[in-house]
Amino acid sequence: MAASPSISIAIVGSGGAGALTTVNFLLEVACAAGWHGLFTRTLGPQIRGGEAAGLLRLAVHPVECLPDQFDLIIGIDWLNAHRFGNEIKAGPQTLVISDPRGGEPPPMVTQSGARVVEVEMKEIAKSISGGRPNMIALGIASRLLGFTTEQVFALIAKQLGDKGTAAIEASRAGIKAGFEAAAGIGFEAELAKPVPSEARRWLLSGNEAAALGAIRGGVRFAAAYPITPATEILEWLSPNLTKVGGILLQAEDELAAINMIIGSSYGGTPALTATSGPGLSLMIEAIGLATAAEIPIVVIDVMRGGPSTGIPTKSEQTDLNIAIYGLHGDAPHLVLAPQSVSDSLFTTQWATFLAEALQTPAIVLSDQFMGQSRAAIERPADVAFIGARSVAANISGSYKRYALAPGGVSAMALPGMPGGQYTADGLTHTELGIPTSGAGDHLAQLDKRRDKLDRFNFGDHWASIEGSGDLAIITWGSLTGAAREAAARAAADGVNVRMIAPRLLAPVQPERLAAALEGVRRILVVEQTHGGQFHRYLRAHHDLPAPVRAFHRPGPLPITAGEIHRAIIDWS
Amino acid sequence: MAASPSISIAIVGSGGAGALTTVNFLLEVACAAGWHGLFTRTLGPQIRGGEAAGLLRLAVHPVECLPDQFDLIIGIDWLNAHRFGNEIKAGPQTLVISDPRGGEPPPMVTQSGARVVEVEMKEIAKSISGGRPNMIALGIASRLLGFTTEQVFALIAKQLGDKGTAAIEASRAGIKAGFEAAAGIGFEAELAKPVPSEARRWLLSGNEAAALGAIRGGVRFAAAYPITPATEILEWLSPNLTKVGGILLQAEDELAAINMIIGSSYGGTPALTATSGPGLSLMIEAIGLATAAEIPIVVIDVMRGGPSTGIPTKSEQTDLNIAIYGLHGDAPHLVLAPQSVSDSLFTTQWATFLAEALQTPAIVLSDQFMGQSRAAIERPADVAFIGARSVAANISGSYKRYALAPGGVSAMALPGMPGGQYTADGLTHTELGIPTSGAGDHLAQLDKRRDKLDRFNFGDHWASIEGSGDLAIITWGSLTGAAREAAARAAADGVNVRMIAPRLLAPVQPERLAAALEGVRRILVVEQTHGGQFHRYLRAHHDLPAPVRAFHRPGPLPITAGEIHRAIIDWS
Amino acid sequence: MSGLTTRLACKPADYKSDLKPIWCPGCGDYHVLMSFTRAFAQLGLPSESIAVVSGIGCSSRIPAYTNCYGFHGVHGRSLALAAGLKVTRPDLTVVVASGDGDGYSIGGNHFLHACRRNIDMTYVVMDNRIYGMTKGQPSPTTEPEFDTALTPGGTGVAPFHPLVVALASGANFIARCFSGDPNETADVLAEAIRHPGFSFVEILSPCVTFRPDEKEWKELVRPASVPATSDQGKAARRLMTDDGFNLGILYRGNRPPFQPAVGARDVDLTELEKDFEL
Amino acid sequence: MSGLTTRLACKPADYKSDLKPIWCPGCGDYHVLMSFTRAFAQLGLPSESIAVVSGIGCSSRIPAYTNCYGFHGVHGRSLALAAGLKVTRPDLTVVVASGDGDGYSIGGNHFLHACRRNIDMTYVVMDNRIYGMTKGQPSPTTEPEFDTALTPGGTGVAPFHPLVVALASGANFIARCFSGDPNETADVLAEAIRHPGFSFVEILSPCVTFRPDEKEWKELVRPASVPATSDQGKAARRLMTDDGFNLGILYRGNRPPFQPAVGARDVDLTELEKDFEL
Ligand SMILES: Cc1ncc(C[n+]2csc(CCOP(=O)(O)OP(=O)(O)O)c2C)c(N)n1
Ligand SMILES: Cc1ncc(C[n+]2csc(CCOP(=O)(O)OP(=O)(O)O)c2C)c(N)n1
Ligand code: SF4
Ligand code: SF4
Ligand SMILES: [Mg+2]
Ligand SMILES: [Mg+2]
Repeated sequence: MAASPSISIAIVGSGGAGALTTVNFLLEVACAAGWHGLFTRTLGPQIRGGEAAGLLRLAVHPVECLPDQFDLIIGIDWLNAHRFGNEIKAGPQTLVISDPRGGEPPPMVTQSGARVVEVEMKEIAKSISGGRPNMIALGIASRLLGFTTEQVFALIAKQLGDKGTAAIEASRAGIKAGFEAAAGIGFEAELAKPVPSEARRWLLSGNEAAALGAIRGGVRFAAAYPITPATEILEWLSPNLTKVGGILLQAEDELAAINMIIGSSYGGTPALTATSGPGLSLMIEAIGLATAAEIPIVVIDVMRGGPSTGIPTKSEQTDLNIAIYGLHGDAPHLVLAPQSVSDSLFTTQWATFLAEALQTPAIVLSDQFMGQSRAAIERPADVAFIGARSVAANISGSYKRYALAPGGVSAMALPGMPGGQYTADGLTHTELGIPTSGAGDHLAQLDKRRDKLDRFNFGDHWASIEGSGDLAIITWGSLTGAAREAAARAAADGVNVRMIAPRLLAPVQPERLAAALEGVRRILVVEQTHGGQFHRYLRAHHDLPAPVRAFHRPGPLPITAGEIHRAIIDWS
Repeated sequence: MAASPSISIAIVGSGGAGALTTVNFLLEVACAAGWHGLFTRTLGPQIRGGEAAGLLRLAVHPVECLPDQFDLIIGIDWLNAHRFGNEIKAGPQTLVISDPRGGEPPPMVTQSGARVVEVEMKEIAKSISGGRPNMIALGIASRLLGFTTEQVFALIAKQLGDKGTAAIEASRAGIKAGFEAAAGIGFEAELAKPVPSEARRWLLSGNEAAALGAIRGGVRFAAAYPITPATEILEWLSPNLTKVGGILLQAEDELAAINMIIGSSYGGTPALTATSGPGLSLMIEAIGLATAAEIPIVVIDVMRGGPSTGIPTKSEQTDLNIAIYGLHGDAPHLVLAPQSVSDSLFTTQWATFLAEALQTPAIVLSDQFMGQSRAAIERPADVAFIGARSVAANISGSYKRYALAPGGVSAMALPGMPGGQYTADGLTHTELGIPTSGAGDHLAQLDKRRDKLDRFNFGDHWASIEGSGDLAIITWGSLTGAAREAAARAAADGVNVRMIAPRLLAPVQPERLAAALEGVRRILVVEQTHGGQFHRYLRAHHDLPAPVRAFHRPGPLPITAGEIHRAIIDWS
Repeated sequence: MSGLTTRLACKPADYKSDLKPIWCPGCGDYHVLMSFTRAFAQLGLPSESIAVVSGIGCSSRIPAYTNCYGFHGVHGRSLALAAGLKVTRPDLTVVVASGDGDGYSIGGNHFLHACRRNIDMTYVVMDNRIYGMTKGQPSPTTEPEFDTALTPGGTGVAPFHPLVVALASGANFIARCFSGDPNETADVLAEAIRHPGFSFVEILSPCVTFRPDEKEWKELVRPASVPATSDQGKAARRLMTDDGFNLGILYRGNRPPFQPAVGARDVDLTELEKDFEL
Repeated sequence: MSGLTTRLACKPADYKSDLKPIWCPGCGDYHVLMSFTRAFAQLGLPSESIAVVSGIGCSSRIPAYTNCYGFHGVHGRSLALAAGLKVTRPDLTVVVASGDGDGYSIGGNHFLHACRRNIDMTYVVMDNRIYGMTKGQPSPTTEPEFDTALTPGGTGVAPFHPLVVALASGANFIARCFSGDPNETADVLAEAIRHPGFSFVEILSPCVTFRPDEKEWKELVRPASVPATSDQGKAARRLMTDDGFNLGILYRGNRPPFQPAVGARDVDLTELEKDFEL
């Protein structure tokens, strides 16, 4: 069998079995050897000790989505693994390594026709002083994937360096035993050789990438209220903001967090908070204030399953509506969505830049899948999008904070500037910022705030547009990777597909989308919602020039390239 | 000149001048004599002592909108009256009574070509012991409108009964002096004779009507956090709930208010809160909880100018987006909008009924104009919409709170019922209410909550549909009255117009709207927003079968029948 | 507390559901659950007459582990939800369960106002001085130097005094317990439920996963050396200066509970229309 | 307080804007405004170095009536907004203005946490024991029997003790003033602004429109009979038992203010990438 450009491995275990550590090691070994990879964790509801699985896809190219099914599944044990339901798909080509003392493999494995090979990982581990079954699994997986013990040992030395020689020795022995145990096991799949590249590569999560993007864009203050799956953004920012002269403040709740960043930004320091659906709900009132008072802020919403508390640890795209339409009154603002772990950096940086340039809130819609997956990526280029707010200079005469400037953006005085004193206000105000209920002022300021968004030239970054087929997929966010892969597969089938994924969701870009859709004869809208929010949003603002099919379903299972591919083929 | 079916009067004064009292008296006198009327106050930002104007339209039929311009304007004084801007339109047919010692009439008057007659109201009042200029104005207006002193005196006796004879005497003397002062003033307009009617009539505000509707629908608990222009709902409810065995609790904030009503309803007591945009924003998270946990609640949002604090005392329809789309996750729920002061009763009652029947939140979108105007209406009929929640009975075996019943509605156990113990939860749950992150359960419960709304037969109340022309106006809420009047005027011009005003905004009724639009060749969408929220909403969910024009503008000025009429004529 | 009409021969097990807690092995909250069921059994309350209301957090998962009616609401709002429930259903016994994050951080305002309002319910805060569920961020009771990923090197912010806040806001029954002593805790809970009006019980409940240091609490706690006072001034001073490890009922006042009279509901609604009639 | 570097010959008028207040004639808030400008003049602060932050209410309208930088935010959130401003701009003098509704009802949680956090700012609550702007509903400091349209016959709920709440939450400077004495109030405000860390000044400021009875306050207020204490226990007892009319600085502690060190910003961002490199 020919070497494959991508191979997928899942390692399953109950709490404390170390499945996630094992997968992380595998990823790092592969990356050190030049491959790319994407690592997604999936966990039970328990804080500690629940079932856990690590899903890993390795490839010769950057990986942006999970596979349709796995080539190799290792069950260190299967306690509660049935809870993963269909999350870890197996098929007749799948090799399953199972510890016979680890309970019954779940139906998703046994009913798949997969080949199951039993290895007594626990028993083998017992025979090693300090041995742990997950190191046996690491050894097995490494050998099956074609890594050498040296490669794995090098990583162990690096990662466990501070744990002492006994720990390292035990791990090495375990890995070695795993290599031996794997000796007789046939594994058809083979990963193609890595493509040599000069690019510097990083290994990070979408949440980390977004946080770095914010700092690159100019953010120097963050207010934090923890919430799954956004917390890592805040946790990464805390020490790193300090390094660059910034500050993170833990807030008592999201109402405080959002107001804190408004205060910071009012004072001239670009500011951010990160949250998920329930927290975004609580921020809505003050995001409206920032819109009316024209204070730039960045709010990252790492979406999870909804509604309400929903499924905190799983991904969905169902906060689109609230992000776009959630504010009371007419309150245009920016909504952007990164398209991959890597793009989380760019999009968050761009969002920060745009918020500052347009003096308005930017909501960045990331999601649990993108935010919490770790991926090997090529170091994103340094781009010039660094917050450039129009700040008032040499103020003389009466300062008009909300002057009706041509582009709609008026220069902002910062506290401390003599002569710039004004009161920022959520009340309808005059150009001077004085409260009014005059129809003329109200309309003028509404126009101003709309126009500054509508007339801004967002350039080509507004969307990823790929291919030129007459069947267009319109999708967004973390589904972009799966859609891209689906388009590639369709191309292999001879179906030429165009993919359009807006990175800028609001303000809408009707001319640009119309241009991107030119010549299209079928439009497939793909999103991960129950209600088809994105589809409705497109209809509301665009005259879609061809028949539309909406393919959408809710979480918690990620939408795969396979599903999208099928939707394409079914309509071809 | 022939008697007119409607006449409009505005009385303007600065704080304490009593302009609003005068207009209220006029309204009551007219109503006692059999006319209908609508009374709208317009105030400056001051809590006390600011400029004030009372706008009154009297007619032989129920009145649901303000006039394009006023027949009679009385300026007790004109201090700060320029702040009303274009709110009080005058024209060459307008008669203006102005006190020469009350300052200059504002440009809206002087530039209109109106006939200005000076009357020294203050001086006349001074000549009367305890005399007040507004009583002179009352006398003038009463005579010009054709009321007799007896009619006015009767009201004064009723209204000022408890103020003592001196006060009554002073008022009577003032009114009489006003009558005399008006003797020589020609006033062309004349109100047609009232149409005799057996109907019992009420005089009340939309806020009061909504509150009564809620009680009629079964509400017995309200949580209150004051906010303009919704406070009167809560203030009316407080003593009146007590009378019917209910309770109102003042909450510390809107976050508490919304959770209080969820608690009440969970316990089996239908519950309501009322707020405006900023408060609704704060309620969003918990409305999502009520959606997921299937707890019926009613939230009245009396819309005001937005975004943010906006213009608290003026009307707009700009909370449509947040009401429909504001929740995170996929969270279908009910959104309804009353169409007049009178309809506020019916729609709120129906909303309460629907919330209870469908076990979901209902948001009722009223607005400042409807909520705070006082109107004479015919007593609304008692309708059968009284909250009928499906409550579990004779529970045996394991109780499934979220059972997948055919209609999507499952019987609800109430605390106290043996065997019904369950935990209501905002986490994704099984039929039993147990938290889960299973894809199957998630989808099943999302389907359940969507289907119970989509499959319910809402009947004919979903919209007001009037006329059969091939030009359709689609509008909603308090603009219905103005649209109806515009349609009537267009009919008088020979243009046959159809008016469609959905009372049920969510869930959408695509088949019903399609049927209502049958044969239509032009669609005029009318709404009071800056961004065209309603138009976008229609586009998102309906295939509108004809070319559409969107006529929308923000507040604070109400959209008049004249404006809509012009939009019709321009397109005919 | 209400619903005391029926007394049965009740066992703690009657108040436990079959659901397996998601808690970590060794978590203090297991003992709190035990105290709940023991207190309910002690009081002989029919389980269907009890409502356990909570927010979000490890501690807030407790309702579903009881066999009572439960409400697992949104983060920080349990007291408000419970207020709406109790005033309309005074026949129920309402117990509100929270954590130091849920109750003192995001939920702080409702805490103030629940104390002030003095509706008859029992408020239990399982204080582990950490956000357990979100994996270890500091709460308002976390020591200033406690190191976390979100606040490397500590917050630098001193914890506040929830018991004094309760007193200042009007709470009438204030107690502190330790989860490690479920019998004593059950007794205090039972007493709190019996107390008419709002009762507040802080339970020190270790988070073994993110605060393994809290296993030492069992060495630090002690019964308060003086009996509960009913003098507000004294209580203020005492609670303000205690070290957080004195256990027992610490303050007990006698403000009457707030319960609006609920009148008859089968009245003629047309009465209400009188005001409007022309 | 910061921004003390420049001292000029300042007059109160330098700190007043031209905007005419929307307040009712006779409202206590006019005097509060006067005290603000006098305090600023006393301190000789450049008006552009002061930020006055508020929420929503009659009292919260004050920023625009000063000639300082102002923020009239949303209802109840001024302290949070001010926190974000002050930690990033420690050079500014930040004064937060609120009312009893804005600050104690909807804003109660931020009050707790601002006291706890102890960021250097001055918090002024104009307490008129009523919601003025929304025309007369009770606030957390309204007397239980005070009759309003929303609560006919009174709320039946006792007011709480904001000063004790502040103390329990960690406030380090606690004072009470009466708007009717703008000189004394200005002095206390100046002292509060000078105080490092969070300072809390409650100003009794009558609402002549909805609480005409409050005109009598001038007969009831008196300077506290004892000087400010720095003993928390003593302060707790004293504040818990006072009748709400003792004026002056009542508690003054010496907890250091919270101000995260702000480092240099012109650093090489590629430093941050190291963690990610393969
Ligand atoms: C609005 C909102 N913000 C944040 C969260 C995330 N969250 C869940 S539990 C929790 C903290 C819980 O801490 P605590 O109350 O101390 O409970 P513990 O887990 O320690 O028992 C947070 C912040 C949420 N669910 N909702
Ligand atoms: C979220 C929100 N809820 C309610 C309101 C309405 N509101 C405006 S001011 C106010 C109360 C103000 O009371 P207080 O702070 O005591 O100020 P005062 O007017 O008495 O000075 C309320 C409830 C609002 N603006 N925003
Ligand atoms: S994380 Fe802590 S609080 Fe949560 S269950 Fe585990 S031990 Fe208990
Ligand atoms: S209503 Fe009261 S608080 Fe508001 S301005 Fe008037 S007197 Fe002052
Ligand atoms: Mg905790
Ligand atoms: Mg007040």
